[in-house]
Amino acid sequence: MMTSAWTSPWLLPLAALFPLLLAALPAIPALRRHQLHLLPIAAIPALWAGLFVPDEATVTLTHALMESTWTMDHLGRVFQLFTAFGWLVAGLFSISYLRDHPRKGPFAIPFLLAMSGNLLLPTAADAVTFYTGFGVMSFASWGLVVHAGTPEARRAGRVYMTLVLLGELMVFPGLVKGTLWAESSLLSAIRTHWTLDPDPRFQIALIFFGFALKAGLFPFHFWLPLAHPAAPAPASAVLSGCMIKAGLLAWLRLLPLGEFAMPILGQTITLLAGTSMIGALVIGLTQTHPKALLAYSSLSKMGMMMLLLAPAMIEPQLAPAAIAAVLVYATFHSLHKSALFLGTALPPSRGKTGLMILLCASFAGLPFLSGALAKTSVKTLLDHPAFPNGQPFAPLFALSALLTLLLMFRFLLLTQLRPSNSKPQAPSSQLPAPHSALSWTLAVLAALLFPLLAQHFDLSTNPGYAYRPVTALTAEPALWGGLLLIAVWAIFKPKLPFHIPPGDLLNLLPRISRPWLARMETLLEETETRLNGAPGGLAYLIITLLLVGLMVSFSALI
Amino acid sequence: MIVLELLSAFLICLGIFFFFASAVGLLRFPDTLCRMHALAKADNLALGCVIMGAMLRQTDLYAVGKLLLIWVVTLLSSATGGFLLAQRIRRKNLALERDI
Amino acid sequence: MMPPPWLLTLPVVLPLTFGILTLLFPSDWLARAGRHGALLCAATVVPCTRWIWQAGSLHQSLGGWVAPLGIDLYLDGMACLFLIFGALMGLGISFYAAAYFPPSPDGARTRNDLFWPLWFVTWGGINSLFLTLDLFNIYVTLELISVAGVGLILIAGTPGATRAALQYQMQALIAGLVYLLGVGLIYNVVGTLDLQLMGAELQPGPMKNMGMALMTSGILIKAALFPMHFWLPRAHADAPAPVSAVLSGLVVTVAFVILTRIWFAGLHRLAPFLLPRLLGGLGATGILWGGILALRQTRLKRVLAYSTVSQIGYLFLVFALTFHDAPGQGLVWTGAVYLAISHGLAKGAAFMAAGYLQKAEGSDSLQHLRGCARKHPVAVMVLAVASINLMGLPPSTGFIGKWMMLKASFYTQQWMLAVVMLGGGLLAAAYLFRVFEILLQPAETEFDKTQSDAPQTEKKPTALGYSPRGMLIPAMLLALATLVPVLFITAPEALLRIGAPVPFTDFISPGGAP
Amino acid sequence: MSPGLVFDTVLAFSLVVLAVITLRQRTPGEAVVQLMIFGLLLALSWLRVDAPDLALTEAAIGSGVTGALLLAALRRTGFGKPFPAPVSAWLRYPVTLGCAVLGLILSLVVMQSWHHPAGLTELTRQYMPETGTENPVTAVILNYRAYDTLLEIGVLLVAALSVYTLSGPASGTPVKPPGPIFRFYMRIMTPVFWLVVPYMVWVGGRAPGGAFQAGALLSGLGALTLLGPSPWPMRLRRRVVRWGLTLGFTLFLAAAAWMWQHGNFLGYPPEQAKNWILLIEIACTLSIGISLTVMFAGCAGWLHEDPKIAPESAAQAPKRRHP
Repeated sequence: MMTSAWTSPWLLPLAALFPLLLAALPAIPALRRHQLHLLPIAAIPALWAGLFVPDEATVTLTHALMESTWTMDHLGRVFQLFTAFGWLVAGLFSISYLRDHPRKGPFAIPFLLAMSGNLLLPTAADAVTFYTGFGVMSFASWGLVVHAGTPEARRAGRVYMTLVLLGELMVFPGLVKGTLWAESSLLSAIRTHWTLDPDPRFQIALIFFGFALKAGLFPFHFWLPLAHPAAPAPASAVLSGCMIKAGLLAWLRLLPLGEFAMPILGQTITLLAGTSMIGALVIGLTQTHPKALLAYSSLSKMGMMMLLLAPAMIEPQLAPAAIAAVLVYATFHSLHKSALFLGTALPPSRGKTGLMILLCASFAGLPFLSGALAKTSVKTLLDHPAFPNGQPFAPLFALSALLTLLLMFRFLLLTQLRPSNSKPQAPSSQLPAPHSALSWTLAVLAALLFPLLAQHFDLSTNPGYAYRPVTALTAEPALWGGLLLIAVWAIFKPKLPFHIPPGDLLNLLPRISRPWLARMETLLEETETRLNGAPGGLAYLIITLLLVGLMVSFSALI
Repeated sequence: MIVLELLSAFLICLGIFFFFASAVGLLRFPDTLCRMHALAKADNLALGCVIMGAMLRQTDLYAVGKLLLIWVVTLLSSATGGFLLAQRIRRKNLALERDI
Repeated sequence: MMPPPWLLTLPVVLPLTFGILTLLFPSDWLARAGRHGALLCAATVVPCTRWIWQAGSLHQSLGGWVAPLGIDLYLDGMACLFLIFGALMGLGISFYAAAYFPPSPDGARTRNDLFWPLWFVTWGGINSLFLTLDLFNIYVTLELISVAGVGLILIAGTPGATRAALQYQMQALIAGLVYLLGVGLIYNVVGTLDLQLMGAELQPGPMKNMGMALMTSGILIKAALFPMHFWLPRAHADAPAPVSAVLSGLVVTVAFVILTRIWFAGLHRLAPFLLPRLLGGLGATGILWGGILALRQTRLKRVLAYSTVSQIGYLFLVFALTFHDAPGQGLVWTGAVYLAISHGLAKGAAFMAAGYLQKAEGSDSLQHLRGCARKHPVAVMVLAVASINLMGLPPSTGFIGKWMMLKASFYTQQWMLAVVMLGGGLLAAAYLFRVFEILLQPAETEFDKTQSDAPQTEKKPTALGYSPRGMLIPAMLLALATLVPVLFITAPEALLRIGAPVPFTDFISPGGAP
Repeated sequence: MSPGLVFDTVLAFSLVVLAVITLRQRTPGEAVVQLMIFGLLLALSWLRVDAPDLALTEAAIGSGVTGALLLAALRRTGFGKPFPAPVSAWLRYPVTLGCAVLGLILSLVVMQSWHHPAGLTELTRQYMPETGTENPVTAVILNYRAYDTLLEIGVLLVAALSVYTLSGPASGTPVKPPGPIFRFYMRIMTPVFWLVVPYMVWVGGRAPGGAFQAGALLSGLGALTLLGPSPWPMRLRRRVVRWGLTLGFTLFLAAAAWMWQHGNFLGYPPEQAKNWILLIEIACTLSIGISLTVMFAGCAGWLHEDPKIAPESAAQAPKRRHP
């Protein structure tokens, strides 16, 4: 590619900041009516940059953010492309979806801000920029979660915010400590300098779990099933399709994968991710809200990706293969989830039902569709000669595939086959508005054409990766078992034995601590009121005595 | 000279005695009007004695004049102040109040 | 190159002059005079910055009497940076106040008119404090600022404000006297009031140490460090909004600047290692204490006032994190300066937005402000930008300051401080998001008038009596100013290094990037 | 034990006792009277350490003016009303103990390592010829450390303004017409004040005296006039009062800035220094006197600000009704 203004590395920061710039435009009254049209436009430069800026293109802004650095590499490109695409599609979709909504402004601005933050991530090469993007994205998407303003949305927002903050709290010191020892804030430097740190385990754990909150790892996952049903469909699409992958990107950039072995962390993650992968599917099956169901599916898939990374922590040799597999799976998942979430908001029609079935089949990994491709990449990793104990993993993945199939079936039941059950938050008109139709078609096309895209963008770095339809058909016990189960279900229509409300674990949280906390707060407030009077004077006297005593005794010692 | 010194010392001692007496009066007298009496004693008599004693020790006429001025001004102020206080007490009918 | 004789005194003289002029001008000129005066006063920073950029730090002796006998003003990078900060705040506050205080209908002077002279005198005093090196002069100027602060709070005219002003006055008196006692002891030993000359004599002694302890103790009340913060919430919350911005944004920062000066001029060499721990511990407690109490407030300005209590705590961590000859203390100090400046700007902007909401809605009770984001989106945006700073989130200057301090706490292995710093950020986020959740609530369905705990007036709107745009634009600009250094972070850092009181060495090896 | 030491000990002891007594009064009125006595004793102790300037200032401002201001303020709130909430015993004892310990440490430290200040006395003397004054205190106040004094004058101005902000529409009771004796007193004392005030200003160049003492005296005259048969200062135009208030500060500031042309802020050329100092002293005396008088009037509730001034809350825009 020739280097020109169109492929200049400066496009990387500019593309990420473009949505931020557009976010200021609704301040102009004339533009306020058309602010939704800004949403898809905002993602175009990033898509362009992902397509045309060459590898190794680097730009450093010396004065900004303590030497902000941006680099394009393969990993970044893949993330940049599916992220930008996800935002583009969701933006396009929202034009008609929110056209008659009274709260356009409160949607467009957080949407653009979150987009800007998310688009910063793939090409950000230093810790400060990365953390900035992550923070902007996380906090701005609070606005998306609470957009509906209902009590459920507010509760979801509170839970989301708590977890985001906890995540930031863990990530921040981890990054700072990393830069301390790397003597540079470049992510690559941090990644390679963990060994210099006398005790890196703690920081690595901080970084891992900090980003795991965003990615919805098992004990911290409950914000997702609360947030997705509450948020508008395009917001759910980007939350699940793009933003949830940010944690993944952070791990790939920061964790010393392939540098040294971290057996304890690796085993912990295996355990948690395994629980996440299977548990989310089980709970997801009991959901009645299609978007909550999809949220659990996302949780399961994120758990799966973590499960793919965990062996690489135990066995550094595996890292390249694991990363390649995760990359394929992440892209696949992003494209599908965007399309699925947007699909829930479309009014029912015959064409839509067909496409939805196709999409679900693909997502469930039925042969000859893009899901099969993603699944094969996982299998290739499991077959890797260095994989320590691949065999116990295989049944787990098979179980996951089976449950996914069931889950997708249930999703179809909830949305398409039994439309009375579905509660799409659709606009008043029954015909799909042109923007949503176009956007959804784009999303579905991209999801179904994933194999072509993967080939074009060189995702097949995994040497063992191949598209093997025949094996898929024959050697898939999960597939056949799943279809069998579906058939049984279709015939007997059993009632679900139980229903777990979204946000499972959160509902179990004990409320015993509440009165205790309240009492402590009251005590604190009483003390504060007292401090305002004479006891404040006493406090001051004590401090002065302490100061004087310390200083004078020190001088007497010398 | 000796006579002047002795006289001056005597006057100052006398003044101090009156100061003491008026202090005792200020503390012991029952109400404000009586206390005012004690105060006036201090201002007029005690201060007067002390100032006269001090005047006898001065060689500079200028300083004597200043001392005299101090006494005169104090007399004036104390008289006026006492009057105002008494007037206030009378107006407010507070003559029997035990404290200021 | 000779510096012009007015270089360091003009930033003091010009605000004082405008203080006099605004007292003498007729009432209907005041808003305009305030705005133009602010522009002129802020412009005095330009020659100072130019000078320091070209020729480095500068001493100027007042009256031609050199330091031990007379008073020295000293311009170094820190002073210059804080002067710029003061100029920004001054511009914002003046323009805001010009829109905030309604013009009196018939041109008669009102109590509000006294804002201008008091504010300009405060500004002059603050500039003087940034520049002075003289211990006694610090005392006089602190008194000037405090007395003016009392008058400024009283402008509100409510009984609550009067009580708050009285308390403010009492703490100022006590703090001033304790400080003065310390100055006296030090003067007896050292025989000079000049900070730098005093710092040159490093031998600890009972008298000198006692003096230092008393001076520190006096400044601690002024800075409202926990548990000496008790006067702050009322004073800052009950004052009119521009005054809250002055007190919370500028005046508290000044106390910190003075303590930094004294600290690095020699206190840190005289002090036992427990003293920085004590200050750091109090700061840490203050962070948590202020944060938790801010969570429980029912009025927006109270939340912001307690947030100030919390944020001051961060500044005092710098004393725990720098110790004599430790590497990286320059970095910590830079971080603290960034935090102080970003907090000042953000808190100023936040109080301005709160004042706007209070005016527009008739009360700053949170219950009352429920769902007002729809009506006043810009004010809420201002609050949001300021909140980014208060929480220490990227891309704000506060974030960079926190980053630097966190790094130092890791290096010096003061884990507790790191935990508290992070916990303080969490608390800040908690109390601010609580506010936003209330402001952003879509409909007033849950609005219950009986629950509102602030007095409400039930008059029909006739004329606004204030200019929304005039209030919100300065607030927005101040809030955005906190984000600007992030884009040009090398400039303030280079400025700070000029004549810095601390050595700038990096943690592990010299020359590494921060 | 020399008589001087005995006297000092008694003085120090009575200061402490008086302070405690002042603190233990039940009503503000009594406390103010005790405070004034305390101020007089304090002035005496300044005299004992050879600081007649400070003694004068302490007597005039610390005891006299402050007492008058407090008494005037009590006119509005009531002399005999007891203090609202007495401090409970469990607090009083630790506070007393803490103060005692602090005082003990302070006195131990001071007694142990006090040496005659290595201060600037020599330097002050050395440069006296260039200052244009013969009184070292005036030299320090208006020459070496004139910047501090400039700001102090600012403090007074600001304090007067603060009293202005405090004086709301609620005014105190009007002054009752004074009796013939008071009128007579006024007639005699007014010329005396007019004589003494300029003397104080003028003497400041050589001996204890100067703007602060003279200003305090002037405010005494002001207070008398306010109490007298024709309180003409109250009838002055507000603008005139404002000019008077700022006069000292303005002139001082202008003089300081004027010296920029000689190369130094506040650096009077030695040959003109005397004139400048005198000019500044006169202006400051007037302003100090006026501002203290204004405070007196304000504390007594006699400053009638425009009754139209409403407190902040009422000046706000009316609340709009929520739907």
